[in-house]
Amino acid sequence: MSRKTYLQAINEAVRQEMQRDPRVIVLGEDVAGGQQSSGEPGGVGSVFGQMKGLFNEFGPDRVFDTPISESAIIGAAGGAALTGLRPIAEIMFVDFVGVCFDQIYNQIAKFRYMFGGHAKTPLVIRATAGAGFRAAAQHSQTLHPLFTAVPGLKVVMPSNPYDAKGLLIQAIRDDDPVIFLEQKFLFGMEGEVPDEAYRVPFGEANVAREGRDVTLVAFGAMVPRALAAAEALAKDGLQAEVLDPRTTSPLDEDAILESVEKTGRLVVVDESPPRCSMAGDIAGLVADQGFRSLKAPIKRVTCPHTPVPFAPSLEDAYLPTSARIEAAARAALAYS
Amino acid sequence: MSRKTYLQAINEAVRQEMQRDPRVIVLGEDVAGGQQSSGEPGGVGSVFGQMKGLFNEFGPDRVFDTPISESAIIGAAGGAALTGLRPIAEIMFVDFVGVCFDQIYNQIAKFRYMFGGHAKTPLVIRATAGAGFRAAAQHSQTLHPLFTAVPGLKVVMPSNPYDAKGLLIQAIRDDDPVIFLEQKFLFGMEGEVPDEAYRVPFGEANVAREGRDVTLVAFGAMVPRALAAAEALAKDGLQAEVLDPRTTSPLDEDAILESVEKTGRLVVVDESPPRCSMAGDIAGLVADQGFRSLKAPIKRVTCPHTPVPFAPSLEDAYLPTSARIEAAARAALAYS
Amino acid sequence: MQLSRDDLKRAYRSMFTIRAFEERVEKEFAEGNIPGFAHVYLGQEASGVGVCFDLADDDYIGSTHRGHGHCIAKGVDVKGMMLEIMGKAGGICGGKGGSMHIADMNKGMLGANAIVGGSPPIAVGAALTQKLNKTGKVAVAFSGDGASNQGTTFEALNMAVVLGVPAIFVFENNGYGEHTAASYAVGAPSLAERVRSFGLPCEVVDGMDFFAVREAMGRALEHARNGKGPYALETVCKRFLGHFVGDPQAYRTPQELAEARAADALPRFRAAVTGASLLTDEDLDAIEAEVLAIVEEAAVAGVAAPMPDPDRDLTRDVYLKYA
Amino acid sequence: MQLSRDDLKRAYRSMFTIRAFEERVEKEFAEGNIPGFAHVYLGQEASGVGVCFDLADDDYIGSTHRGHGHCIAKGVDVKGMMLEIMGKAGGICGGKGGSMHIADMNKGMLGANAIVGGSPPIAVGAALTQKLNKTGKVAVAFSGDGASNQGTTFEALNMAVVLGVPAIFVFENNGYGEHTAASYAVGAPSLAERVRSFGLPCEVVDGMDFFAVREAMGRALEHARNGKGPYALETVCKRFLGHFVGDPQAYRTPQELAEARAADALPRFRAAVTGASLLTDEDLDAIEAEVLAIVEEAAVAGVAAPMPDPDRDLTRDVYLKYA
Ligand SMILES: Cc1ncc(C[n+]2csc(CCOP(=O)(O)OP(=O)(O)O)c2C)c(N)n1
Ligand SMILES: Cc1ncc(C[n+]2csc(CCOP(=O)(O)OP(=O)(O)O)c2C)c(N)n1
Ligand SMILES: [Mg+2]
Ligand SMILES: [Mg+2]
Repeated sequence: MSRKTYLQAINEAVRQEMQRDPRVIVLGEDVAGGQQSSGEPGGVGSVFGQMKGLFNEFGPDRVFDTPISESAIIGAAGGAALTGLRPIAEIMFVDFVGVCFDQIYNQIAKFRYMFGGHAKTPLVIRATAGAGFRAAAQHSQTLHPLFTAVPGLKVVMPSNPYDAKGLLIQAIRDDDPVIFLEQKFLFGMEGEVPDEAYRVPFGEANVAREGRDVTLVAFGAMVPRALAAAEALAKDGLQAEVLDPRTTSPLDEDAILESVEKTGRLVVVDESPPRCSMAGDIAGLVADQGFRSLKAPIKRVTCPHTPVPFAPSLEDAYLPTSARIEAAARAALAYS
Repeated sequence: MSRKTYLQAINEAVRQEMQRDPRVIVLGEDVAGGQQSSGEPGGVGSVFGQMKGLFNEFGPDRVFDTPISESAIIGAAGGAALTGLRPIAEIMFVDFVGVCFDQIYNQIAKFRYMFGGHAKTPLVIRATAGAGFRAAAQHSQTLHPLFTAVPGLKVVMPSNPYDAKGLLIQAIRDDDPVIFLEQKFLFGMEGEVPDEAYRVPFGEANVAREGRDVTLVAFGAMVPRALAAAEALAKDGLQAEVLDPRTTSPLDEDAILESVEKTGRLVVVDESPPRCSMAGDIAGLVADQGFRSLKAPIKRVTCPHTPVPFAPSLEDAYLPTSARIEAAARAALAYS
Repeated sequence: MQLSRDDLKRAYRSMFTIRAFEERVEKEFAEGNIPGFAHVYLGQEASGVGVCFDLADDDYIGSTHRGHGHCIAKGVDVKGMMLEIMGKAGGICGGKGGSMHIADMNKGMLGANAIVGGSPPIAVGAALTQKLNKTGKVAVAFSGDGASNQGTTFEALNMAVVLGVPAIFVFENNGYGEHTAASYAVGAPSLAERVRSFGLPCEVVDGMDFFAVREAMGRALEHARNGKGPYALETVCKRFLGHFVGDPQAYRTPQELAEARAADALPRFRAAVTGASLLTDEDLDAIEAEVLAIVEEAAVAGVAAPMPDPDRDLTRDVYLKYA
Repeated sequence: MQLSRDDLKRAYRSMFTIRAFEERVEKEFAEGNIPGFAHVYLGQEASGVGVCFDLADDDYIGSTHRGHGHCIAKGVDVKGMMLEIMGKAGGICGGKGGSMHIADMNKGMLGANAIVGGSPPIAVGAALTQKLNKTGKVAVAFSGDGASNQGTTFEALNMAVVLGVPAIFVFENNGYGEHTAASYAVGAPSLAERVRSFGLPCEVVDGMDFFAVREAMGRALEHARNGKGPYALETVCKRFLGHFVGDPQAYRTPQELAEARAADALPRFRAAVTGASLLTDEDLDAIEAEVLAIVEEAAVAGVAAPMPDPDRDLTRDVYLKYA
């Protein structure tokens, strides 16, 4: 056990799985870096350094750079997965999935079903997600609702270093295609991460904080903000339970329903424009199956229905803040 | 006034707008058809005949075929829209948006916002949508949730010939990009359609049937099924109100909330896999803002979380049926 | 490589199986036994068979919406295909895929594909597996002339060159993408030249001539299997029918259609092998009779077979159930 | 077409404005006055200026993530740009777009683009407008060598040829896409030849030489404006800095970086025009002084300027409000 950053946890997960299973390969733009340049190749290891050192450790047959052609990247990963490899494909920023979305939602996600269960596609798509980097409208999106909407995809949003490693190892060993959304905003977050390999199963929510008064459900980079809101509420003796589903698909519906059964009040925090988001998705689940327990309106704390703005003043207002989460929880608590 | 099919209504809307405004152009694969073939060019007019006759009426500078390159189609339409034309681009089946999704969600949808309000993109993307045609996993999707999730897009799902014409004319005159989802399943549906041009505004729900006991919200091809369910319920004296929002974005939230205020019970019918769908979206809205009126769990009637299967037995079970809608309404009505 | 009599019989059997199968599909479609729509491969038999003739079960192909011929050429079971196209539980994909999604991992058939340009990137990946696992096998991507304009196809060409994988791109140029002529939609003076400019060889070959296609494919295989990277063929074909079964084709003259039929690869093959006294008409007729019986049996069985059971099959084979 | 003294001054002013602006961006970035990241155009000035020199405000360009130079060359206001890059309300896009989304419809600037390959299809559309409205104007798509591999770019090339629109594709080949060499990622032996194979002319030109770029662009304009369809240029450039400001660039040798600087287009231009006695060093120095003052003023104003007001600006300019 030792303290590692979220970034290091990701790197370690991939390294250990590559050591364990020769079928695991890594491909994407600059996952090695410096191919055919005048200087040292392999030193980049992805733009945030997630894959750093892997090219040198595993060589050009296991870790390779690709042209800027995301459809070919995902398609190649899909074809490799169908034929026996276990590729980890990187989309540098998840915002770029628009140029390869067909390969994701019509191809790899559907193979198993369309082919009558006779094919499997063990493939991880890693992509950085999230706002707060002043990276503007085309480099700041989360897009997890887009993937969650697609039958056949599993969607992972780790909120801390421990989960990042364990969920990524699970993703690599999983036989279905997995979208693994690295939360840019959390890359520097530190936490205890075991040195050995371990798995965090999909579809099992983490109770990040227990409480009996109100349930806060949050994903990825919103989890720390929900925890901060819970902390603030605790000062007034209000006990918020913070639930981190870890994966949006599969979703741990039972954990959410059980928590709401206890608290009777629900706030869903989602870093996403509101429409057809996870906020609505979970609200819809609870408004049906958890209706009897509900004591107050379900509150959704999301981004506004706009692209991500560039100016820091706007981007800070764009993202759900712990203050907004706290206010929503108080509104739910005040209702009677 | 005369009886026309849904298909004819679409054709008439485009024809009349092209007559009215020389900036309106039509582009896409086989919207004319037969370019440089040995026989007669222009006779296809889109694979379901939606654009039939327009090539002959308006000529090759207003209606033109493109290569199979959807990114270039949408990008070209976007660039033309930014510079003064009002293009109508066709994506033959909405399922194909995966190969051009970037141009839709990162480009045309975001121009206006990213550019500080100094650009407009008056552009209609017409695409056929929906299951029931035994067209399998890559030709049967609706995908309206995908578009609804994107800030900056307007999303239209006409449920009858009258609306098809009026909403399409509105779409063509609108200054924002509009996704116009032609419901394949309804092409043959007949109804009264005025001969002259008229607009059906966006974001105004149609009360397809009034009722006081339960609210059924449905879109596009699900509206007739919701009406059939309402009819069946009426036999038992149960008065279902059927609401057709017509556009999923903007959404007529007020109409939905008002109806639920009256009925206290809500069923949302959505031809879509359930996750991050309009079913959840509307449930989320009502579970928050309409909570006080709610007398029963909100029921969501959707497709299962699978790709669209090919076999008729499976596809029929895949789609929400009026029987399933009726059962959901009865469950909501029975709750106390 | 010289073809034995058995080889020639196998080639004819494969082409005629496609012919008989597709004509049966036309008929069953007209009779309402095939749901949805169907794109048949009639006229292009020599291309698919020529390409697949020297492939093994562990060589891979990725196909198109017009995939029946590729499947048969690659050895997929005809009955399983017919049942699949009819939406029956006993179909090769359990009735879930249908005409445009036939796949058979045991035969190296990675799927028909209803997205134009869908297969080339996938084939690059299958070829990557072969390269990394040093199998000496290849992956073939079939595309039409129309698909040659899709961005995904171009990307796949470049990616294959950059990664140096044993991918073979076969562009079946039948002159049309749906109802639009290739001469319109392919802006380049030459499809093959455009492919070549990506840095891989591309041969233009008469797609109505089995022998020509197979020989060109032999060079492609030699190249790819020996670590020299990707290769491409443009097989120039004739589409006998419309884009889909039932397309009235006003955009083509009767004369053009007649010319297409006149170029038929099957009589041409027959003339060649009988003329050279390699096989007799009787040999070939016997094959036809056998094949027709198999197709007949498949169709009859298909019509009678049960559809999948929604309760059991609808939500199976995707990892999750909701609703 | 011969360049007057005023033309030459304008050219130098434009190139030097880019130089001064980008160096200021580097400095302001280092001082924390520019949020996010910035891709500067240092080293490629002659390409952007040579391409845009003979364009009018109603000719269009579509740009890239490395767009500042294109904006300046197209006449976008430097102060509006600086404020935008700093995320200020007075920026040309109200602070909403930032470095990668600068656009100015009044200057025919259809936007920088943070998606590699995003602009070429859009430029085809702008060119389509010119063709249909018979304006005699053109639309230019800037792309990098990296972007030349993106499917959208290939599609745009073909579409432009098929539709016969006055689009001009400029591939600024600076040898790198981020940290990967073009020689690796462009599988083809020649980027230009690959473009040509689509059926349009493509010239390779020294992108460090303003005169060469402008002359080639003159031929492109002549071609496109006269209804002959699209045209392309590959301008061979040097990227002085890393991919983004702050990139340590271990993947390039100091020697390569020194060679890049040695090829600097600005001293080269100076030597050419002073050597030919067309302008004096004093003329050029005066321009530099003026430009530096403008950039200084822009930067100072930018630092002091207010950010947008969330209450007023966050949900404006998109058609709907939710949440
Ligand atoms: C991305 C996408 N765009 C459009 C279509 C509709 N479509 C199906 S087949 C076809 C024509 C394909 O032409 P070609 O590649 O020449 O193949 P052929 O039909 O001639 O065998 C088109 C446009 C599709 N299936 N996918
Ligand atoms: C679709 C997409 N993929 C990847 C990126 C990340 N990215 C930004 S710039 C760049 C390199 C572009 O190289 P090139 O086109 O040569 O332009 P240059 O940076 O050299 O000007 C990459 C990979 C992106 N922005 N969009
Ligand atoms: Mg074709
Ligand atoms: Mg470059």
